[in-house]
Amino acid sequence: MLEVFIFATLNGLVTGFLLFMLASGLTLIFSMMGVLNFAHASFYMLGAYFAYSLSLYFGFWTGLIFAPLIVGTLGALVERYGLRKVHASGHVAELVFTFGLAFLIEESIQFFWGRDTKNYQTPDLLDFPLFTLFGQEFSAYRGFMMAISIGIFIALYYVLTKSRVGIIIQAAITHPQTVSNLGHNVPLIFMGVFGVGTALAGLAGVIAGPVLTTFPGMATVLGSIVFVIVIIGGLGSLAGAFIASLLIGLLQSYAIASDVGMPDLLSLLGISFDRGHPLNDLWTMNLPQIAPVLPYLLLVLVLIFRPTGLLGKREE
Amino acid sequence: MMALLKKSSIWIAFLIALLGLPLLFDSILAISILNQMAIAIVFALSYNMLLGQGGMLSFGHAVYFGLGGFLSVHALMLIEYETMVFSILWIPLIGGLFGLLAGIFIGSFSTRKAGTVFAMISLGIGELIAASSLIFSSFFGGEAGISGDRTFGPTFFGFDFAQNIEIYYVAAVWAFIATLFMWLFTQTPAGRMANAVRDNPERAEFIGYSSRKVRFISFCASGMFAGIAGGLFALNYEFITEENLNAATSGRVLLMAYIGGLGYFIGPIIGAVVLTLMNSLLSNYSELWMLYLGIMFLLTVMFLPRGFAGFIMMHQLAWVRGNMKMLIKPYIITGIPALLFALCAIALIEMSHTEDEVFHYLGFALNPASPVTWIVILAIAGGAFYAVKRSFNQLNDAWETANAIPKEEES
Amino acid sequence: MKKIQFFTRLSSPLRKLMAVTGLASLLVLNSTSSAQEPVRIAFMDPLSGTFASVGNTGKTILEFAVDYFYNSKGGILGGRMIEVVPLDNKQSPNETQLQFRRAISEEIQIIFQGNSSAVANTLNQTISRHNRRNPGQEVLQINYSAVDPILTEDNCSFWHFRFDAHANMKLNILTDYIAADPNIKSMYIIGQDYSFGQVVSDTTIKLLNEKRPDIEIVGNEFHPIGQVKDFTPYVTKIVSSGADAVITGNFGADMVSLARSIIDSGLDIPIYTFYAAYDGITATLGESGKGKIRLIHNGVANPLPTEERKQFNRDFKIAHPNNDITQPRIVNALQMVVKAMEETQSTDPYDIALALEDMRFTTLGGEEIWMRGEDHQIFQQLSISVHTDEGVEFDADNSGYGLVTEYQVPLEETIVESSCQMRRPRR
Amino acid sequence: MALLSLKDVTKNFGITEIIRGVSLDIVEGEKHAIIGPNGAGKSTLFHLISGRYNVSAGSIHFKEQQIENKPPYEIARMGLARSFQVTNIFQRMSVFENIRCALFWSKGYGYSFWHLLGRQTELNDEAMHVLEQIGLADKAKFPSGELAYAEQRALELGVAVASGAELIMLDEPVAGMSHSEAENAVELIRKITEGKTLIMVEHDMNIVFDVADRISVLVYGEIIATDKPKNIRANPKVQEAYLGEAHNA
Repeated sequence: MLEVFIFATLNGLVTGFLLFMLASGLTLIFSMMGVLNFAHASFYMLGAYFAYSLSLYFGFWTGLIFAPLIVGTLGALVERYGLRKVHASGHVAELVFTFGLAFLIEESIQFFWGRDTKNYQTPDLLDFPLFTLFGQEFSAYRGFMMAISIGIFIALYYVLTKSRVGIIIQAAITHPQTVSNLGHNVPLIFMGVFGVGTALAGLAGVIAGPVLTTFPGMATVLGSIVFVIVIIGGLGSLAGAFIASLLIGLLQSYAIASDVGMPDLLSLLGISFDRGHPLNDLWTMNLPQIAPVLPYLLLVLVLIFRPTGLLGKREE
Repeated sequence: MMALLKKSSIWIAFLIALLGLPLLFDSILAISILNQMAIAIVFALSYNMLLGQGGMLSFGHAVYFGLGGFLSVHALMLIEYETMVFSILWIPLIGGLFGLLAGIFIGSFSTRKAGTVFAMISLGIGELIAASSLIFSSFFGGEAGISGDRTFGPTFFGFDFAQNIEIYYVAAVWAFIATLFMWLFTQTPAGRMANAVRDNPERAEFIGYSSRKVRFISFCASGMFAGIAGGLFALNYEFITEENLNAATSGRVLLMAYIGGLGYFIGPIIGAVVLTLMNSLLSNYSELWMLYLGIMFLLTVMFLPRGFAGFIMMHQLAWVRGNMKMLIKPYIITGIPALLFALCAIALIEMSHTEDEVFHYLGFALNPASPVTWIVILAIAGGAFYAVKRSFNQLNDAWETANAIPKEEES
Repeated sequence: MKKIQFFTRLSSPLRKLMAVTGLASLLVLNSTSSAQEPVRIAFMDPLSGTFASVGNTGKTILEFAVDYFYNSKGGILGGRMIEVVPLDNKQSPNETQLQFRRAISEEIQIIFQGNSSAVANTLNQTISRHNRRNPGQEVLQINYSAVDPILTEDNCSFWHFRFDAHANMKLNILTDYIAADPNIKSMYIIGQDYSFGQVVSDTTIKLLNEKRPDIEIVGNEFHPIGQVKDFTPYVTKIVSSGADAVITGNFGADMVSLARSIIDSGLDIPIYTFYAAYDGITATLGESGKGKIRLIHNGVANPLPTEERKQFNRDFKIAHPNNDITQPRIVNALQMVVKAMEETQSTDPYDIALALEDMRFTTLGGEEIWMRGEDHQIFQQLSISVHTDEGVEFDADNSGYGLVTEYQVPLEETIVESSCQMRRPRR
Repeated sequence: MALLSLKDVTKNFGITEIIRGVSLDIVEGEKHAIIGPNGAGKSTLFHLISGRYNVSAGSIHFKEQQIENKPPYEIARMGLARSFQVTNIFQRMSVFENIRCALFWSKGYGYSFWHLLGRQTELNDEAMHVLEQIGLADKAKFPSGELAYAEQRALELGVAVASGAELIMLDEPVAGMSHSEAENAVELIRKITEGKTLIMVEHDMNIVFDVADRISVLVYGEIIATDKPKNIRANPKVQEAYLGEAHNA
């Protein structure tokens, strides 16, 4: 059981850190601009595809550096020429815009790259097991993913707390009105944050592509989970997003690793049902089966009992 | 009497249109599309009750549609096995009832707040119910769904509802009734307070209304009408699957209502009609139709923020002033090159995608391999773009003149 | 009153518009008019959306085969061309219903469909209902790939023919193969949480219990379809269970992700699958999957048995360099349907159905296959092939890797009983 | 007997005490003004009475019923109406609808979804009557969000008084208006609050002394004096704390 636990923790952390790379950008965008960016995970997918194409010609490392830059530029352009125009029509319009954008990005990817899964491979340099524990390998690439994510976290933390720009952004997250009153160039900040946020998502895509499979559905798989994280973490709180990312990563990982379910609970209580019982599906449900919906359950519970999220500083 | 007739003339026209359309478009496909439209209209209107009138952005509205549909199919099965015997005409009522029950249950905790909190709860609930529908397969039938047969109930004046056209008339009548009631709802104190709470929930409390309760009432009513739409779906297709309550369906209804125009009662109707048509017809012509749909959608959000209905209503002023004819010519002058540009763009996209040697487009055979084709189409597109750009200012001027306040009205 | 076919003639105003804009000068006018009305068959599968790559490949194969065997040789039934009408059902039961109505609206009476048993079941029910209510306008379902046994068992229909071996037939052979391997002492079953995944799980457990009671089922896992980001947590459980082999019914991205996670974890055990090839999967698995991934399928893989079959593959590759013959059973189905039409000189589904019953047919690969009349299930040899790059004449995804057959079972041994009680229409 | 009675009302946000033990009785029919320097807590006091904020301690009675910490809608239903310092109307609805909505509860419609508004002649006439009173009858169909500022303020007043509440609380009703607009507004206030109890917060001393029967002076969360206008003017404490300052400014 111990090895299952250790690996479940490692896997949970890898997923959690990856989710944080997406959630950090989304929190920044969401808190500052009030835009629920539905297309955020699509930028993640774009990152994977650009990196794949770059890796075919220049190798993995070039993709690692340039794909996020391309994605970030695209993001900034989308903000400048799309979102800003829609901004005047209100939040629902912005949201519907990103909704359509997500749809369009997915279709465009199918148009340019085709619909089948892409053979985007981990670099040879990292193609070895980092360590072997109880007969199971932990690949160096996963270690690398974790290192990059933690690096990003530290860098983000440093920039946001120590630099001037960071302090303005911090202020803009919690008090967006005040900052614009102070005479800062808010549109430029928005464009920058949107660009950086999408670039982070792109970077997440670059490093996740080889292990999580590069295919046109990869955005959909992650899309709403990232939302859930931002909301659970609480508006305006990067720390909240960080905690929520790890929480959800670990929660799902442990749920899959566990083997408990209703049958265990029932037998513990000494109750039994035969297979013909109308609620048989309920009595045979187990935790791994419902692992993917746990984040949503958590979301609903958090919102009912603590509408500001775990570390949220403000509502709406 | 005349006043009443005048007031209800638009409703009579609506009913005549609903019942008359199958006489005009009588192919099997057309009936199928009309059926979809009737369902989509009710569903989109019910969504507008939430978002357009009540200010509640929901990402999980399909839940009520789907639950209504599932219960309706179960009701069909009960009729089939003669556990209960009643005419299938009442099936949408069952859908509505369960939509209402689901609305009461979920609304009891989700309507406390509007805005992001509400939106996110609706997203979470939607995902939870969609996922549980796959887990509880004895009720929801897993990914294949459940199916019934609508012909086993008592016949209605000799009709057994085997044919889709018969069901269309059932759906049309129900769609009419539901639309009428949804409109009437907007004319009641509860409906008006829903608008008030949308605009300013705080102030609503100071004139004696609990915002939460106002939202709750709209929410339940909206769930009920979504359930009726689900019941109509069940009658039409005689089956229902998990797809009908998942996020994609919720997203589609949001698009319909939004593209049509949230601020107007007729908006979602337009949205439902347009999207259903596009969904059914575009896919006939190109496998890239989803790409076009995405582009069109983004353009709509960017340039017609109040939807199609908003675009039409924009002309109200010019119409009232009798200046519409001033706009016709500029519209044509800008419209034709714009259309040409769009057609060229489509040609280029299709040509870069096709693997065929000859690409048939609008009755022409194009050669995608030849640079000449590309250059010519690009040139036409460029010319068209230039023409649009040049004529756009004239259009703008014409618009200004048409809407300008005449001298004597200025005070 | 003039009947308005508005919905199908939408393009004519546009056509006129193009004509007046002067484009006509440089373009050749299109002329596809033929003397006789074509025989129209629908190909209904996902052509857009997540699952589109499989559907589009199938469409390409069908269209190529139609051209290769018939249209280029003067058509069928004395000069009638075959026209393939693609209908995009997005692999959704809902959309299937809509597309079915489109098909009957265009008076199409033969529908090829393969992907997803849920869709096949919906279509089967819809067709039965439609045929019962509209005598004289019947529609025939040519199922080339949906393998839920129920389609030729409890839910069998006179109007449905299956040209692929169903899951239980395949599992019967696969478990024979596993049972013959003394190294396998324990087995891990993992699959998508839906009907096919459950069939694979239930049947595997049942058959292995009969054939090798000593093999321990150390895991029986279902995961939600298309929602798993990362399969590593599942693989952790496989590793810790100490399984000697894995069996899975996964397809698409779920298949690739699972296989790669297993291989990445350093686990060197065989993975038995149904759908782990083509459409990018073979290329993605590449070197790492070599010798580990095995597939059960009907017909043959490398080496292809006859020169005709090889030539067909080569010609296909020339016409469609980026596609592969992933499902030769589409070709078999087409050939058998056409044979039935020629035999009866009719395109009426009822006549075709009668002629198809108990038809024996020699495929391009030289094997004889049999459509059983009692349940409309095809029987042909089944193969187990391995993912490798050695001895691969026809690779997949242009990757150099492909399938090489390791084990074959002749038609007679694949026959299983059916519980089908078919309701036959009266004419 | 006091219509509204505050007893030792206290409100703190975190550790900051904004209202520090306010006691005040408002007699039925009086016109009462609350004045005080910026940040004295006038608006907070309004929010406490009308139910927007919960009190930290103390009690508020309206018509001899305890109302502190009740939700705003329950207080409003008892006959206490208020306006806001920042215009707070239903922006996307027409002027007429704004007034009509304000009338619903007092006319007994509640949450009804079975009354068709087109047929409620009495209600509609009443709404038109209010519109005439506030001088917006000719703009009845106008979207309220597009009214001029002074008109919006008038509508704000209209929404507050439409329900026929016995106690009306106006938070800086003439703030931001030009001199002539303010004069009109004062006339309007006089007209529509006739025979009712009024509490208002206002900065313009001329208006306060013109309208009010009694004045309370709130400084740093405490009422330092409540008296007739002329006594307040003469009160040295008030002069020191507030008026002098204001006059010098």
